[in-house]
Amino acid sequence: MTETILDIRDLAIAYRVAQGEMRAVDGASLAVPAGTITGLVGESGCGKTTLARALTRVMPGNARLAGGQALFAGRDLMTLPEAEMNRLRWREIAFVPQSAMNSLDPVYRVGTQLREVLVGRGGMDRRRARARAEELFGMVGIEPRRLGDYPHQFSGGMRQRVAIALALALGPRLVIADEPVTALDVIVQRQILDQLLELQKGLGLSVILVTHDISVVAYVCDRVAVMYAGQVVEAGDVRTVLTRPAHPYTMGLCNAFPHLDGARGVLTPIEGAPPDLLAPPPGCRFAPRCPFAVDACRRQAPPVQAIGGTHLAACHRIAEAEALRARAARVETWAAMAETVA
Amino acid sequence: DRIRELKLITRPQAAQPSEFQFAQIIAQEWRKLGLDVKVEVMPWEQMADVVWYNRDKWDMTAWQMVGRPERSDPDELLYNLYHSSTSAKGYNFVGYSNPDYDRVAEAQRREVDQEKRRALVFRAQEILAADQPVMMLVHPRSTFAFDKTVWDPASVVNQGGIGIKNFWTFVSIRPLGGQRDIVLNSSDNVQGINPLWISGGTDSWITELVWDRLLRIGPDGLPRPWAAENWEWTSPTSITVTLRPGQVWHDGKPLTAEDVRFSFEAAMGGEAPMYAPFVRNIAAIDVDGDRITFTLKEPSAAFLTSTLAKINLIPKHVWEPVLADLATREENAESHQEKMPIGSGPFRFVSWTTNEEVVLEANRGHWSAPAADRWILRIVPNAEAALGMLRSGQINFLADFPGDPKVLVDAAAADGDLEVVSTTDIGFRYVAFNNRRAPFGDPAFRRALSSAVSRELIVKAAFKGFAEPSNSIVSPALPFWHDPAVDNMPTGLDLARQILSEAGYELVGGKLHYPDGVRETLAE
Amino acid sequence: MSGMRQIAGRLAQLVFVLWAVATILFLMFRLMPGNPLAAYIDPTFTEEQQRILMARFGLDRPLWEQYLIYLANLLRGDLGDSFFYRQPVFDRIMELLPNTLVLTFSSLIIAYGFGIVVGAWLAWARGGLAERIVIPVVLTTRAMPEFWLGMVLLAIFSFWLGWFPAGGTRPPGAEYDSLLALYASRDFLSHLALPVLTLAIYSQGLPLLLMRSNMLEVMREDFVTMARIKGLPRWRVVVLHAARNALLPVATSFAIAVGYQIQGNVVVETVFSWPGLGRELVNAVSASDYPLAQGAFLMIAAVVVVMNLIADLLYGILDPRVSHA
Amino acid sequence: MSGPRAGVPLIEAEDVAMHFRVGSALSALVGGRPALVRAVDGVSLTLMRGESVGLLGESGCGKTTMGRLLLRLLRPSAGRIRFDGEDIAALSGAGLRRFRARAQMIFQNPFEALNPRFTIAAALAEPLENAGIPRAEWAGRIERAMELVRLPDPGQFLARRPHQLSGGQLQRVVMARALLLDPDFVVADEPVSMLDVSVRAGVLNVFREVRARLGLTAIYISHDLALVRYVCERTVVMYLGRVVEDGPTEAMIEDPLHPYTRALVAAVPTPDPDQSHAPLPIGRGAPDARNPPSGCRFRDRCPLAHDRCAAEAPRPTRIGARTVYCHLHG
Amino acid sequence: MPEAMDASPGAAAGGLAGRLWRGLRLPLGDPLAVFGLMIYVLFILTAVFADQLATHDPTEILYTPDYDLAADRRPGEDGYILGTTSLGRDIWSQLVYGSRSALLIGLTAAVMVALIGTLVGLVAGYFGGWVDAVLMRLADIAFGIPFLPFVIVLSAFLEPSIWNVVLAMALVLWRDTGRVIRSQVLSLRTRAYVEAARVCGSSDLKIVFRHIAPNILPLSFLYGSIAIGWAILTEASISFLGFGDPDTISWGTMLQDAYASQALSTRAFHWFVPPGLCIILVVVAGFLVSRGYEEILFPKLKE
Ligand SMILES: Nc1ncnc2c1ncn2[C@@H]1O[C@H](COP(=O)(O)OP(=O)(O)OP(=O)(O)O)[C@@H](O)[C@H]1O
Ligand SMILES: Nc1ncnc2c1ncn2[C@@H]1O[C@H](COP(=O)(O)OP(=O)(O)OP(=O)(O)O)[C@@H](O)[C@H]1O
Ligand SMILES: [Mg+2]
Ligand SMILES: [Mg+2]
Repeated sequence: MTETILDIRDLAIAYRVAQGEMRAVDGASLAVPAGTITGLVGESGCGKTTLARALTRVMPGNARLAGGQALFAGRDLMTLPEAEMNRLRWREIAFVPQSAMNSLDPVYRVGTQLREVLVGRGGMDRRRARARAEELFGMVGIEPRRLGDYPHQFSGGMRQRVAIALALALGPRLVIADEPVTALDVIVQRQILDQLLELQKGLGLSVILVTHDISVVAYVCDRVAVMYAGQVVEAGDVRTVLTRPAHPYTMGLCNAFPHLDGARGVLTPIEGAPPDLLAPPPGCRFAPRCPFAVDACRRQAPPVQAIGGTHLAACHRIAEAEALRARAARVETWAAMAETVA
Repeated sequence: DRIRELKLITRPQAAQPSEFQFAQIIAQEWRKLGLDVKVEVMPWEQMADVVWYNRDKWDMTAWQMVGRPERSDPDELLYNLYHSSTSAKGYNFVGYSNPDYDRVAEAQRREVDQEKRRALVFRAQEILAADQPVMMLVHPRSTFAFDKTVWDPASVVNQGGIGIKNFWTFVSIRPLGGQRDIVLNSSDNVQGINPLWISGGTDSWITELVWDRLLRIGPDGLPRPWAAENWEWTSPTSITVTLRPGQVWHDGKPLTAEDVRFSFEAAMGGEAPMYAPFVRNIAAIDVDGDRITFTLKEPSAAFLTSTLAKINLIPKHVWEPVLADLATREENAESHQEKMPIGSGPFRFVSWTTNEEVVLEANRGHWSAPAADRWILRIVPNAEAALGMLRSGQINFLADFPGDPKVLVDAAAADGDLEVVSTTDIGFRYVAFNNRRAPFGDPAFRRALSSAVSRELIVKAAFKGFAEPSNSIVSPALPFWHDPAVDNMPTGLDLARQILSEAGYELVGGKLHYPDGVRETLAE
Repeated sequence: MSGMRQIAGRLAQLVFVLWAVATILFLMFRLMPGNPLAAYIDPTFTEEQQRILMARFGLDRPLWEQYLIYLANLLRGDLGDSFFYRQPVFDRIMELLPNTLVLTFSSLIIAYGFGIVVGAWLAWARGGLAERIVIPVVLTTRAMPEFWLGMVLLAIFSFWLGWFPAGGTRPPGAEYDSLLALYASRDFLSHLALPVLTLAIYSQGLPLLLMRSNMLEVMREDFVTMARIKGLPRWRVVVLHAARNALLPVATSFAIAVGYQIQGNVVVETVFSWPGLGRELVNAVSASDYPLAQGAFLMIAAVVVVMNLIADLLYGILDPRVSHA
Repeated sequence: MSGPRAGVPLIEAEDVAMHFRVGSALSALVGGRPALVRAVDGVSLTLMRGESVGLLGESGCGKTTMGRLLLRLLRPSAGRIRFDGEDIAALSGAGLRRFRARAQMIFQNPFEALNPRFTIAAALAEPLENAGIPRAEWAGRIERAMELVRLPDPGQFLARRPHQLSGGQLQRVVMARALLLDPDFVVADEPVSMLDVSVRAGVLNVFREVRARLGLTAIYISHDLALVRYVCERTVVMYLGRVVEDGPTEAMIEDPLHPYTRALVAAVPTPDPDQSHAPLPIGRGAPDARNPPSGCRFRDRCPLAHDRCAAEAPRPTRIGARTVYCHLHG
Repeated sequence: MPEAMDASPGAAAGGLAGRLWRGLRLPLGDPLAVFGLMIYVLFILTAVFADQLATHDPTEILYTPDYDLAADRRPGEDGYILGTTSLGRDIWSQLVYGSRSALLIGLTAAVMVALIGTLVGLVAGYFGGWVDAVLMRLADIAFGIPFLPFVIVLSAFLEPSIWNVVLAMALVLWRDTGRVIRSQVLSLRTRAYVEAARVCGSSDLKIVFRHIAPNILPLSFLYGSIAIGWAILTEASISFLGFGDPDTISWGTMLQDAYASQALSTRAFHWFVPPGLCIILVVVAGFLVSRGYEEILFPKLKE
């Protein structure tokens, strides 16, 4: 297939907290093919942001690399000297944060913030920077005259577009977008996603899109990786993963989403809560909530296995996926867990 | 009847540390006689309001008379303070009334013969000593210092009863080196620089230097010729002075006898109320060339001191239009601050910066021109800073020291460059009894209270030894007028108790009671 | 447009507050027992002379009439005549106000310059030894009575070392063409040094602590993280993004601090014989010079109120979120 | 509690408006008109007993405000709201207390809906205490309510404080608290938007179940059409403080009448990789509640707007069981 | 279940004293704040046992039988622990009794400022409307009043007394507390759980006291502990300027006395350093405690 622009191998990131060390990301592996949008989904607290931020190596003070690699065009981002890493930042790897309001400095005009990057990081002179800024605004569909406005003068959707423009400023190869549409209304969300798609196709970008919404993944992504409790439990191309999930967690997740059309069937919750990362359960981390867990699951962590092509999953019962999917579609399967996990 | 709680008023420690201190001591001692004494602290303004305007509302107050050159003549104090005519509104706020005393006080003021007058003044002091209308405490010693590496100590004049901070010093003080400016301090702000307004004490230092007077009180306490070359009593009610020739105002215009007449008439007119009492006795002023004749309404022994040496000579060409204008308005001359005050004195006005300094410069054209170049008064609100500035050379003449004199003396001893001079003052400190009000109407009671407290303790404890115990309002600094017979009043608690019991007062249950049959009545 | 309206609203509020303060003052001074002029009436005055003096200061009229006259005069900038100086209060105050303002502003500028830099640095070096030393020291400086600090500095630098003069604004007898010439002179600076140092030591704590905690807060903001992710140089992140944002409330607090400082000057002006408004207020109150005390108080209050207003406006100007709403 | 009687209105809101004044009163005094936010601007709404209605619209369109108005947490600037025939603005004293017992709310953020300083037991006791229920009955009632919301073994939660519970559990406690007094009417303001996807379904299921079992009249506020569809038969769509469409949910999804509803339906993403990527039938731009456009509020974003839309506000048009506010259907 | 029920509404009732104590939420987690509290305890003990600790009547003028004032004694001389003043009073005893005034002024001022400010803030913030408008206009006025000058003017009218400082603080300084608490109440009022309490029928009074007040109490204490320092500093300044009460021994009057008696020139450190240190210690203690409260209130500062 296409070349892999980013290859994350067994990455582990730990936070120092009062009670000890917490591995928010614990042995996550993920390959991002160039020129695609890869979705990273998972519920709150499973380590999506931690993983995404780790790729920029700008992490909270109490975070620490606890192992693994992230090969970007062959070079390990985790061991790159800081000066070299800094050269990569934004020119090669850009970032679109979740809340554009807070990620734009409120006291500078957006034009100034664009220029800061274009001049300071891109080495352009002011005239070229100006032209490029206007071009970027055009690309994301904002009138160039609004370069003179302050962030708070934009609506939420427009701010998100500004953030995208900022990310594209230096023509990076990889854009990491951490929940770029979560806080937005559906209509605006859709508009932004359309924009993102268009730009990605046009520029041939590689994008990692972090989200907790499978619908968003379904709408824009080529590939998807599902995270649970700090690990990637399933990855593959979107169609395969969403229609034929191999990991019970992915199955549950798909069942928990209401559809707009089709039968108004009953939604199925995954009972229980993700494990405490300070003391994760032995074996498969999903086992306590999994209706299909067997003894092996509780004893031993399942390895990541290929199912076919690029479809990977980490489950002991991967061979029975077909059968499990059928059982997972029934509400009773999951409801039975309610008693166990409470 | 038991004697009620008596209140003793004093000013705050911050303003008057020694007064506050002696009030505390006195109260502490009187309590040992079986009296309830409460010390009440109030700022000067409030105290003045109570004492002057509510004359039957208070019991006792600590009080102070300051020494001014014109108080070198005993008349003002003897007459104004205790003559019964000034009891209702005037200075006799204690309400002392004794016909014998009134007669003596009146006689001395008319007696032009020095020796006879002296006998009368002595008599007055003896009556007061016996009656004790107030409890005299001390004549403090005013203490000043200067930098003897800057000024020739021999050129510093020590004026009797006033100290070295005086007119004569400022005129004659001689620089030793390049520093030729007199830089002195005051803790009070300058209120105004105005020859027709008796404002703050500090202000008078300035007016004395800028405006000349016909006579001035000399270092010996006696009047001597100044702008007038001489004087002559042509009758008990008529005196003629001759103006010194060649005097000019600071603006260059000549000083004439007309100016002199104008100056006195300005004080007699309504626009300078504070000077009015000093010229009240003048019936007429006649000018004849350089000679000016004052006709008095009645003979006055103190006329030279309290009038001729008091009234500032002001230029008619400056003040005539001003006074004419003021006559039409509510304001009087006190509100008129000249931008550039014009006098004829040995110093000329240069500048005044509010709350900071007043600068005068030597009037080289004056017939008695000063040796120094400038006279610069710095406002330094506290003693600590003043002393520090003196030691570090930021001032060279300590003209006002509200602090502890002992500290000053010690500092001078340690420093070596400073000379401290202390002089017994004309002014004095006392505790006034309200003679109108029981139990102070009884001279025996007053005598007892007065003799209860050792003056030595007061001198040591409140004045650090920088005061002279006193039983006379006429200062020992005026040896001619001071009656030594009243000195050395015996004191002691036993003596006080004896006086009280002789007068019939009794101790019941540790508390002092009135003599039998005497009831306490207060006209509230 | 709405900005103008807001300013108009704040101005109305300012006038209201000043009116209220003036009224409170008036009532306090007039309802006090005793003759307000007692300290200035010599007992030798005749009834007539006393009456004239009362009339001279308008004290012979009924209270409400005095109040109306007082308000009318205030509107014309007439604060009445001082009992003590027998001169218009306004002139006195105008003579002293510049000295007080110079003292206030220079000390605050130093305090803020120092406090902002050190506060930012402390936030930067968070958790280190510096923090454990500097913060208690800063708290202590704020806990010192200003006059006590002034006294100690005076004793050390003026009396003992003789480096600086002990009081006033100028050497004895020095003359200057104008106030500006005085303020520009070296002499003035040497006189200014100690009082300014005292006030600055006392005032630096506020901006320092404020800057530090704001910085800590801002450094946690997403846009600072983003600036780092953008690969911007470290100094740019700290100075242009973190510090620039943290500065907003500190800058606003400057105006408010001017208001606070000017009240506190009362003490320092007394220690350093500084001819300013605060000391004059103390003098006036001690001397029962009500018109002057009232005028000085009102003037200080006016500075306070105006500074509060400026703080508001400043916030609007400095923070685009408000100014470009 | 009386059983649900279909066809009898429980809530009737007539032309209700809520205008918030922003900016200070003083500047208004000086500068004339204060800025007004027309959060709700003339909404009429009738709910039959036992009916559950979804209130749908984008952020800031006035959904929450409407909900709070119906519960008398706000007093409307205009219009009238009747609950069971009684004007709720007139309620006070005992009447108000009765109303408070009958009309309840489920909050958006369960982490904030409970006082962090109270134990769960104390939080649950509060409505009982206010309603004057005898203490002896408390435990029983609490247990029943906890069962309703499927919190098995309630005993283990009661002594805990909110931060010791998960979001899903908390939201159920909040529901239990709303159900303690057997209310007739419940407003649920985006009760799952703060919850994780995996637990959302559980809460929604409980909500559906309880509603059906108790015959509750309910308003479900959301901006997610898929969720509304899951719990409500009828949906009211709001735009900038006004209703634009009102009718059965399924019909609305099948065939949205109002251009805004059409865009809304098209924009909802589904977990289906083959969904349409067709451009949205709506212009860009953001609604501003301070300066809404004249006439139809949606006209500046509407691809079909014509002159009349700017001139007059559309009147409600009934089409079968549905009502639409649009000139295209006028 | 029953014991859980006991823990429930009981937590809301539980006796006023207990509730206040819990409301105090002493910042015991922060070592510096604990240090501050220890300083408080030390000074409180000193004030309580002043009679036992003092060796003399602090205002008595001490002199020998031959009328020599026992003045300017150095520490230890003639048995005077810290020496005597130049007016012959025992410094140690003054220092000990000074803690009483400090405590009195500090605590009453703190209570005044915290109490008035809290009430104003609660009422204005919760009820809003014209009550809020009136109270906030009053606060505006109070913000326009320069504090120290106000105390000076006030002391000039009333008899010099340490209570003037307290009175002035009560009249003026509630403004900061009031405003901050009001804005806090405004934000608390819109908290979902307050709204929830309303929905379930709680009365305004109940909401204010049960849900809002407990959350702002630490804020009141924060301002209260700052006010302690303010009051003591203000009293010292006022005394220094000569408007203090000479009959009440306070550290401020001691400093004033020392200054007026040129303790600086005579290098009588034993006289002017101890009261200064005491002031600094108590005020710093207030700061430390208030910072402790700050960390309770805004725990994000810690991290
Ligand atoms: N600075 C930090 N210190 C300690 N723990 C942290 C820190 N940042 C995040 N965590 C914890 O690490 C875990 C993973 O957090 P992360 O933000 O990566 O999750 P996420 O998947 O992005 O969640 P969400 O969907 O809520 O954004 C969580 O349990 C979180 O509480
Ligand atoms: N108390 C208030 N004061 C001023 N404006 C308010 C107030 N409450 C709400 N608003 C404004 O009213 C409008 C409608 O708000 P509301 O909370 O009802 O919207 P919503 O539809 O619930 O939005 P969301 O989906 O974001 O919750 C918004 O513009 C909001 O800013
Ligand atoms: Mg995240
Ligand atoms: Mg809402």
